[in-house]
Amino acid sequence: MSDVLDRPEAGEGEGFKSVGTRPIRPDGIEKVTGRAAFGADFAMPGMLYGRIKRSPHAHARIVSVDTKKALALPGVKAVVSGADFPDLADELVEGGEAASSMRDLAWNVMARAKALYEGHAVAAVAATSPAIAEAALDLIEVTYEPLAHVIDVEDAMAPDAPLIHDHIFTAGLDETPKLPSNIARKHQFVRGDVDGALGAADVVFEGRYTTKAVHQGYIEPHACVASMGPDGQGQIWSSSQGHFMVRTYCAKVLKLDISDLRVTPAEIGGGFGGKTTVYLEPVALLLSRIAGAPVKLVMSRDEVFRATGPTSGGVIEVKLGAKKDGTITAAEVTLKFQAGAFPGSPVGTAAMTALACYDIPNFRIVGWDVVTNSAKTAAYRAPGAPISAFGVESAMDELARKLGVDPVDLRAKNGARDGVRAAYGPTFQNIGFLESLHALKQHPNWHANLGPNQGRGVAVGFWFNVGGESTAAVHIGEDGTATVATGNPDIGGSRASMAIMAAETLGIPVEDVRPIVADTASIGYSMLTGGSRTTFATGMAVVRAAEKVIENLKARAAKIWDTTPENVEWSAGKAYCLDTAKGEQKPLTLKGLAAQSARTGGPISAEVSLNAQGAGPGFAAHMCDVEVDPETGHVTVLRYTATQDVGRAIHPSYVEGQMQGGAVQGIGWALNEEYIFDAEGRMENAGFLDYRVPVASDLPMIDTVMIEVPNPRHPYGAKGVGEAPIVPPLAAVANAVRDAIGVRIPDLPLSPPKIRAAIDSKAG
Amino acid sequence: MSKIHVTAVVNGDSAEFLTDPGTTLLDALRDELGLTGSKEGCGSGDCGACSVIVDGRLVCSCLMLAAEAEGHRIETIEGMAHGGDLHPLQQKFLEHAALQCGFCTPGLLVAAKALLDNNPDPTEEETRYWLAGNLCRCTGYDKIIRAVLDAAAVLRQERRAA
Amino acid sequence: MPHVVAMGGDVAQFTGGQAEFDVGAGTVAGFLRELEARWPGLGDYVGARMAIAIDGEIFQDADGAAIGEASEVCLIPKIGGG
Amino acid sequence: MPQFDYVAPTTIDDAVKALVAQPSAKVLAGGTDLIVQLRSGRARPATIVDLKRIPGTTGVRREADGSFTVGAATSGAALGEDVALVRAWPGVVEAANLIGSTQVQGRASLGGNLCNASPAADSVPALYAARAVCVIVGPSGRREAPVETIQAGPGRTTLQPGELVLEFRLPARPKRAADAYLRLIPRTEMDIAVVGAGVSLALDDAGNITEAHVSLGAVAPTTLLVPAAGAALVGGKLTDAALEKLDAAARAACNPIDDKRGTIDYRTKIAGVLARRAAAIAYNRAEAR
Repeated sequence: MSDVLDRPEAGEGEGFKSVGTRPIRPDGIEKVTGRAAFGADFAMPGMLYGRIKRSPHAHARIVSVDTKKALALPGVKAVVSGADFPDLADELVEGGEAASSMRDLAWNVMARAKALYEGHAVAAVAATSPAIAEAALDLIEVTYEPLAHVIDVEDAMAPDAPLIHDHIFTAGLDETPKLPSNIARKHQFVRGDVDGALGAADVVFEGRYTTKAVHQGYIEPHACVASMGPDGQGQIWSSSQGHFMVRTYCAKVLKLDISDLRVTPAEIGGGFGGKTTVYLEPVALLLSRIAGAPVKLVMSRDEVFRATGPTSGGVIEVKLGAKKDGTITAAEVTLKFQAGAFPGSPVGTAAMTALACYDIPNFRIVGWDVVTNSAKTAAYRAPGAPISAFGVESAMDELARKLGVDPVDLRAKNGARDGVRAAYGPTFQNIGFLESLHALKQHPNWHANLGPNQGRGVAVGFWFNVGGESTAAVHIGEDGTATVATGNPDIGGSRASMAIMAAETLGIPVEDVRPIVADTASIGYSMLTGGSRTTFATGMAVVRAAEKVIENLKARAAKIWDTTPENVEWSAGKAYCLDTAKGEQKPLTLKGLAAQSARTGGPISAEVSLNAQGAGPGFAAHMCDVEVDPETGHVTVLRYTATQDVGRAIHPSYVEGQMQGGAVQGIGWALNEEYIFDAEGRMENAGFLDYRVPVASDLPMIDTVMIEVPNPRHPYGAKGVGEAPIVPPLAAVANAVRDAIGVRIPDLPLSPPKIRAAIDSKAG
Repeated sequence: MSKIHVTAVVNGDSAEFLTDPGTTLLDALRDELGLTGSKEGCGSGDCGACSVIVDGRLVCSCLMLAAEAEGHRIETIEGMAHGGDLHPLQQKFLEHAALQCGFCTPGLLVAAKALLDNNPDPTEEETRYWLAGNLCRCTGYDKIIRAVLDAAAVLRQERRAA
Repeated sequence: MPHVVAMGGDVAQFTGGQAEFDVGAGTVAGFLRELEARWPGLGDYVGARMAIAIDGEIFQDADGAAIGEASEVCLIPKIGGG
Repeated sequence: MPQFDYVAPTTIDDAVKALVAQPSAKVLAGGTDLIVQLRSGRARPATIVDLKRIPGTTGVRREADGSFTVGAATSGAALGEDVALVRAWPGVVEAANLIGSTQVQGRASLGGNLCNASPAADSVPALYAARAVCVIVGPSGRREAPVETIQAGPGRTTLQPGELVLEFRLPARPKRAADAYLRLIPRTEMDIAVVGAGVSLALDDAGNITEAHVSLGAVAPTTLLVPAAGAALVGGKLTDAALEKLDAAARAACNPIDDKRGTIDYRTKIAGVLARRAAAIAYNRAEAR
């Protein structure tokens, strides 16, 4: 079942006609008939097929790469390795989900000097057929000098750990250390006197929790086609979360001019943050430039697991101090995150979100960003937040038990509300955290009875949501229908929300609006689809562009009525003449004005570029019921309830979809998903057989409750909704298992062997 | 390794193509016949994005050699709608917003059609187990299951009417 | 005077440990210039790497944003997302 | 994928000739294991011999004596549709129907599952418990062999060069007899068995167990037939005491490994649990007859 609280039905309340309705998505038919073209579906005449050779070692010096034999193979048109890529300075560039070092990015795209993880690209070929490219890979002779490797985050922090980079000197300390280490950065958020408050607390609970690296698990492997002519003009067709990001990063990695690159977005088969950077595109472009023909590169699932994503495995240490009455007076949180081969784990956002749901006067949050011999971590839905929330929300559950209070009441008593200064700095306004929490208790599932071996767990989560740069264009056709162009790939139905917001603003039926995703040469710059920003920020650009069109339409009507635009009112898709001197004038419809556009000044269109501020934060509260088979340790999820402050739901079905999808990714993270490495640091489960994402039969329906606390900074009150729902599930599931078996398992995933062992240890 | 000549019936039409022995049915459909609606998500039969129906049986086209298709009847996502008329499953997937990115959707639709062809009135549990071989990472399956059960009801009504 | 609180520990590297201070600027652009003048490198660093919360609301890359006489300015690491 | 020749003979003789002609040749039944191995390069045969065009390799025959002959390349889905087979050998069918997804069911076969020689193969423990016999053809003609003589170790069989498994024979069932198969996986579908257990029972009219066969998967280099576990059940009803003896005998037979799918300790414990549960299901099925 699915509920919406506090939302007037469409047409009521705010009087919306389109916002809050559930039209069929404009790109729907393409996608249910198999016509939609994803990354690997694109082909060009004369196209070559590329393959990438990857390091079998977790850490090795690359002594030599000999490509002669491969080049000699008939049908091979180009071979590249690290030496063929320009060396870059350590320059930070915006573009992806966060600023990245271009030197690190380029090194990740193609290894030089050292291979830093198993699966690290060391060379690539382009040939006239996939089979020849495959054969050529075996002919590339790479000589390695294997080095000691380290993957576990605490092992990597040890003074005697194998050093992965000799240029990393821990940042964020009061003074920069003299010696390099694998610890790239310390993040710290402090307020009040945490040690004093812990000392004075009536009750203190302390816990240590761990999570394993997990992959975003999008079903579409990375794929692209790149073509570069002798004139240095390049084109790329690829599936990513941001084609402008692809353009920026390719230009940097290959030292090209932005204007020489044109990137056309394919449909994207899932990303969840994992497609906010480049892996294949610069390689394909370089191969194409050398071969003089378009080159297609498509990853296998094995390559996706070994060489892309994942998010960090982490250690979360939590200490909570409270008064007998349940007031939490102090919190200390220490986070240690695997960054993978280069600095930049999401430990910073994990630290900032760790206590964001609560109002705690004294705290110290410390985060450590640690490089390891594993694939460079990429953003994964609310990067870092699920990991710190797993620790904090597990500890909150234990604290509630220690205090003997209801876990929802404990969270509500200490919960964030308007006017509370968040642990990461700003002061909350217009947030719906407490409403989301209370909605759990109002849900029928709260009253469902639990049988033997069954348990219930509750947890909450926070995500900032961001705004940022977006562009949108609205073009009115001669027949009065509208085209809306944006620069954001549609990863989960955003075309539908763009069409709804344009239709609502123009006052026309949503069916009269055709939204498209334009290439980098056809629309202004737009930050990528991520950070739960598209409906908020790009939606704002769409509304502003539609408003500009309306101003234009009013001017056209004024011309026709021979009056001033101030005397024209736009309402429900029609222009009304307010100039009484002109007598009774029939309103002019958009259709009518469009038909006369040539005579009133030419085509009617507007493009707006902006940098959206005022994104409203998202809060989610989840409740999970499980049954544990005490003999096998197998967990069955019986019921799952997700509530969330969603701002205003523009297309409620896709908001529910975000809540349900995020919850299920979190359930997989909690129960079965993990990167497993052998003693040599090679991934043992690089496929969907043994990297176990949830399947349909693992799950019940995911019940959702949308709490609508509109964001006053968005024309229709939208807040980001995509990320908050993956934050609570790890702890919600773990707390439910704890409730069912009577013993806490602090280490994810909660696989059957671990649970059986815990049950046995309890039995003694 | 000479090429093999294959004749099969694809979406009701006779189709002929030449294939290497090592080419999968999925690659032949996508590269030889231009039917790119079937997707490769894993290449090992673990994700179901390449699902097609062969002689009435649901299979992963990435786990079948193209040469094995000789003389068989193959149904892909491209054959599911009749001209402009969507199959009730396609219609219900749209109405229920049962897709987000849409990459797993063709395989899920083909698998769901195979279910309803065999079992016009499946329970939620039967539907979930039948579709367990079709991974979706976006939706959490909720809306997919609802769409399939709803489409089943529509098809039962159509049958009664006919 | 607007009061500044720096979160995350980065600013301390430039200010020699100082995490709270007052400024005179009335816009983000002027604020960044003032930081650069007082602690060379900090203005550029904040401009490139940090978000600025003015009276509770986060601004990223918003040089034009106004800072009131009594505003609280909070410096926080830039936020991305998945 | 590596290069190879593909042949689809229509007679047993041609199939055997093709296998003899090319020692590295591999037999293709449902292909759900073989094609994955070809793609990953783990298998690099010069020739693939597709069995499915040979009469008798697919389909289920009920013989006059009540026994069944099952073509080695018959898909799991086809087995599930054979009402008589499902009634006589519910455990064998449910085991075959646990191999992979619905899609895999459309192709995966008993012959492929046995000859792939994975210790975790789902259908093999059920075939062991059922005392199934393979019909093998090869250069030296046709022979029959108990199914438990085929697996030699992970990925290895005792089949001689040029030999292939053509079909399986499942014996006729006494009036009150039934079998069952259970496996443990972390999810509810799509995983390789961490442990599997097959049990086949026959009862007298009083409900005493007169015959019992127990087999285990994924707890040793090959599937195990565990006579001691069967013996633990014979002679009386399915009492708690008998189940305890069964549990202990099953655990005693285990020689598993620690790997990404399970630990030695866990696999051993679960072998006992699943043996008990499968025995209970088989007993209830038999009693209901």
